[in-house]
Amino acid sequence: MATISLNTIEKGIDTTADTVIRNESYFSDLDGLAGDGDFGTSLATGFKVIKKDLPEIDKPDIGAMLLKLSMIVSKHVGGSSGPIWGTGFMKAALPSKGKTDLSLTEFAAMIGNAVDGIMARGGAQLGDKTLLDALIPVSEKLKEHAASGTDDLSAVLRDCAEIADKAVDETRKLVAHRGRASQVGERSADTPDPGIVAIATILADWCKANGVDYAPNAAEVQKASA
Amino acid sequence: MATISLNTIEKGIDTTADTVIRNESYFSDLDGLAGDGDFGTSLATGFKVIKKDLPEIDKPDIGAMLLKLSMIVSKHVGGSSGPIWGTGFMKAALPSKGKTDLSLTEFAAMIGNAVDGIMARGGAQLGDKTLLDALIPVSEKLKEHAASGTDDLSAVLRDCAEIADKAVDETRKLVAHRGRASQVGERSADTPDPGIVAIATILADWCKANGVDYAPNAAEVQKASA
Amino acid sequence: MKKFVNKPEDFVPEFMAGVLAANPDLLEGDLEFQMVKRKDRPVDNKVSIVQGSGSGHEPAHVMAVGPGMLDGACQGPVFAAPPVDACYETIKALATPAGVLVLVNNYQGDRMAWDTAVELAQAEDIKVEQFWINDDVAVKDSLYTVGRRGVAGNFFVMKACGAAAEEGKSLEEVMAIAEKVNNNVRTMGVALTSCIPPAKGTPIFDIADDEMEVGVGIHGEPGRERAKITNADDITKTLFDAVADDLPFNDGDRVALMVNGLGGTPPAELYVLYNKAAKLCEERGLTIARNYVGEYCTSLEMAGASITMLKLDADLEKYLDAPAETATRIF
Amino acid sequence: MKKFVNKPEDFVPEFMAGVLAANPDLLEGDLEFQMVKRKDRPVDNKVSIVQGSGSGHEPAHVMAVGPGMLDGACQGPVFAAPPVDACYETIKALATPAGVLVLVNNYQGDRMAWDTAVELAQAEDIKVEQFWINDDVAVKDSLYTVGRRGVAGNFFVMKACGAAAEEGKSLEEVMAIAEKVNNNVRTMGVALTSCIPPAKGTPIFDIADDEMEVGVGIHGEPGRERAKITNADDITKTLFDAVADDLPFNDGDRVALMVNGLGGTPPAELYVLYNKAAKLCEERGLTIARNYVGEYCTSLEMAGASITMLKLDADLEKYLDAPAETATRIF
Ligand SMILES: Nc1ncnc2c1ncn2[C@@H]1O[C@H](COP(=O)(O)OP(=O)(O)O)[C@@H](O)[C@H]1O
Ligand SMILES: Nc1ncnc2c1ncn2[C@@H]1O[C@H](COP(=O)(O)OP(=O)(O)O)[C@@H](O)[C@H]1O
Ligand SMILES: [Mg+2]
Ligand SMILES: [Mg+2]
Ligand SMILES: [Mg+2]
Ligand SMILES: [Mg+2]
Repeated sequence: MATISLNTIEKGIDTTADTVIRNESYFSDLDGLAGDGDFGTSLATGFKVIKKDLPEIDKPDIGAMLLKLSMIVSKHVGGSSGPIWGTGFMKAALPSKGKTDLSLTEFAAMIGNAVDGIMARGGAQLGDKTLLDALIPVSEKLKEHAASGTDDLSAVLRDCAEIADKAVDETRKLVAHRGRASQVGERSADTPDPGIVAIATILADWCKANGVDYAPNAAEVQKASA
Repeated sequence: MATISLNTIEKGIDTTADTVIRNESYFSDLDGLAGDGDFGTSLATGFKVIKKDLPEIDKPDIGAMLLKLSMIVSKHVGGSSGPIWGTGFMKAALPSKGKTDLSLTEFAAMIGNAVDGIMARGGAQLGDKTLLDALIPVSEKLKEHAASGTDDLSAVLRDCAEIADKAVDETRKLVAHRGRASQVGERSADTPDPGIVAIATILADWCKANGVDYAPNAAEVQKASA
Repeated sequence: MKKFVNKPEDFVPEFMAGVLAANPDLLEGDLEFQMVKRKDRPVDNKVSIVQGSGSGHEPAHVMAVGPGMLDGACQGPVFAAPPVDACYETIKALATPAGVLVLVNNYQGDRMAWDTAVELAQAEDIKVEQFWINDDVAVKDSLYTVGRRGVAGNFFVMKACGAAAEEGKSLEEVMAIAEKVNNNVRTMGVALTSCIPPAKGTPIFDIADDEMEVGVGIHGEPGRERAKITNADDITKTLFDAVADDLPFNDGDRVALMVNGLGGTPPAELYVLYNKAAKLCEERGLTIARNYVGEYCTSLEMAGASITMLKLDADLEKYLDAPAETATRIF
Repeated sequence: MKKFVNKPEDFVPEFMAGVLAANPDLLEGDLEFQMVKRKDRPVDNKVSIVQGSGSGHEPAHVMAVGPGMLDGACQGPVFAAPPVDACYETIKALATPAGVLVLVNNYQGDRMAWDTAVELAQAEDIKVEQFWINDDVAVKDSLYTVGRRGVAGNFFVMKACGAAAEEGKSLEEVMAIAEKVNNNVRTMGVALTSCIPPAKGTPIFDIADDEMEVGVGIHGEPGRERAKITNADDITKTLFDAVADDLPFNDGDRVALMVNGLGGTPPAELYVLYNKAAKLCEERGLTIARNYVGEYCTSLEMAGASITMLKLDADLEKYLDAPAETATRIF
């Protein structure tokens, strides 16, 4: 059965750091449309530290590595993204404690735990126009694939990237209910949510890094992915 | 030798009350030209009480009567006029304590003491464009007449009224250095000082009340005297 | 900008440096984390009370540190939650075997930051709990918030918990007291003007010369209505009735009454409001056991005020009466 | 008008009623004379300290009444001297065989009113003396004044005299202490905005969005110059140097340092100023023995601040350290 190794996850994190750092000003610009324009900078500040520290940090197991990343994010990322992404990493760390390889079922459970943690942390639901509108369907898709017993991880990744990509356009018309963008009420309709764009871009970049062929549809994801 | 009785002074105070009460709004209007427009109201508030209480208050001697009036003025007159007129009455009261009749010399000394008290209280000098510009020459003229030994009190009163009347026009061009009018600096030039107008009007009305023939010159005094 | 500011980004660290400089015997701090703590705390046998939220509400929060009040506090940027690491380091700095109680004003940003920090600390076996304060009756839910907002009633939660902790109460007992105060305290505010966050440089909302925002939040969030300014007595009655009807407070109750200035309103005006509020208490048969008039929870230089009322029992009254000391003092 | 006011003419009696209502155990008053006094004073063997001046400077003057501070005070209308009879009744209400000391801020209106009242009282054999406070270094003479103005330094004269009187010092001894404080205290202020007296309804002076009035008086009197607003550190240095050079204060001196808010400036900004002022003290080798940051002498809702510094000796330091209590309090 196909497993996902510590090393694969580490490379995924590194790719994520590249995505976030490259899009520092673009993600902030997107946040500026309806929010307070700090999303790109906040996230990049944390991922610059991750990019630098990742090679050196102790990695006895996946959980330990993710917990360390959680601490870095909590320490260096401001705004809502600090608690949200920090919580994501922390909650992902718990079920992967002591493990250096994850089955797809375990990986899906890990992501599911992170998603639950983010929902509990910020109180957002599906449809509130936050990154959860990408993460929740991705998490469901992962569970589905895990249940099917598939070994084709490339197909799984492609599916996830596609679902997140779709969420950008599907949520564009919604009004934000959480985070600073919620303060402008109706004015947030017709702007893409930067958090969803970020998730979709990260997944698109993961496809590329892993040789999986996927061309994003949403204009913002096309622009943001390498 | 001619003396000035308690009764004469009491009648003079009563006449003064009529003058002040009648001119309540006019004196305030004059204060409004360069000051804060409260002079007429402040003074009238006190003299309404005097008008009402004067017949009833204990009058064992001139000093006692004036001290009582001083208390009424201090209690009821606001702004600078409270301390100034209150001090005038109080300082007049001291040398007339125990007396029911005053020689002209004693009367002049009493007024002189009031003037000194007002100068000490407010720090104003001759030429600062305050009621002292009327009171100081009046006080000097009284001393002059007293020294001459005259018995013609009507002539003395006429002289005093004339001197105060002249002060209105002589000081018109000056800039006020004391009281609220001093805050507008140059803007106070070309307006008459309401305190000087009041003193001149009171003296003009005393002339009339005592059958002394005097027609005031200054436009404001003409308007204000009965 | 009619403010005393150097570089806007230095505003918070500089005012905090001023607070530390003015209280060298009482306080020490770690400005890397915008944190201030009692010099003589933590101690093993006492629950630590901590708090932290956006800046611009002084004396809340770092200026409320002192014996009988907070053991420590950290601040975020003006009107923004403190970063998770500041919250985490504050918990760690005040950690004791007796435990740490974090009093969180109920705003989404603050809740998320403290939630995360508390979990991080718990993961390291630090004994810590949090309690959410939500005394603002103005709106059930609003921008920035998840449920009712925590505003000036905050002071009473800190005061009672601070006194209870000083008495040696356990973490669970102190939490129960926080809950009792929160259940019995209500606040509503009104803004006459907006305020200017230094980094923004412009007012956070527009308001006409003859308008007021009734039920305003301490970050300028909209309240119940935008109305014409009326006289002080009418405004007091509007705030007071909203507060008094909400619990409700009943004839015969003993209460603590606070008139809190939002930053730009001078002392004399607050006493005009207190004068009316005290009469309204009397009309309802409420006895004012203790009163508070001044600045407890501000919104930068906003002109405005809030009224807070706490229903007392013998316990709470004892805790309010207990001695306390903070960075804010007169003499 | 962005103010909490009912009828403008009721503003002063209503805020005073609020002060009395908020301090039923400490104070009693006679609102006919806009007077407030300690409930437990006068007593035969203690000198009474009283003060009175225009309203709009709260907590000065009626809110400074309490043990170790004033025994009584009366207020005039906003920015206008109290009437003579209020002064007289205040002296009479606090008269004791030990005597009454009236601390008068040096303005012509206040001086005339108290002068007259003191003479009236002396004529009735009441033992009473007055002392004129003039700590403002901004201008030697100005509108409204006869010589330098009395401003926030007032607090230190009240505090030291209050403590000395409490100690049982004689009227002559307390006067000597007033003189010592006044000789050693200096203040300068700056205004960023004007203020609106309720009865006037409009600002007392015009000032552009980028301007400040350096050396402003507490009734908005012009100061040394109308300048462009600079940053907090520069403004602090301007005020501080004017104060520190005037006495002058010397290397090695122990001082009390006050940053006083004029009414519309929030606590955080005052601590930004204190942070810089404390550094300037250090540069001059001055040791801050005691500090004061808050509102002590306001100008209605004016945005602005003043810096006051008092050169200490062992005696004055003891008097500042002595316990005191007023209507203004935190808990
Ligand atoms: N309560 C929440 N739960 C989950 N995601 C959220 C929440 N609030 C905001 N977000 C996500 O965070 C993004 C904004 O992040 P950031 O700009 O750092 O936060 P802030 O809104 O505090 O400025 C949004 O685009 C949204 O996707
Ligand atoms: N220091 C002073 N000494 C003598 N008279 C004064 C003084 N200041 C003002 N006055 C007189 O008082 C009059 C104004 O009185 P009033 O309006 O009651 O006082 P204020 O100037 O305080 O409003 C002036 O016209 C002037 O004649
Ligand atoms: Mg943002
Ligand atoms: Mg933000
Ligand atoms: Mg006048
Ligand atoms: Mg006047």
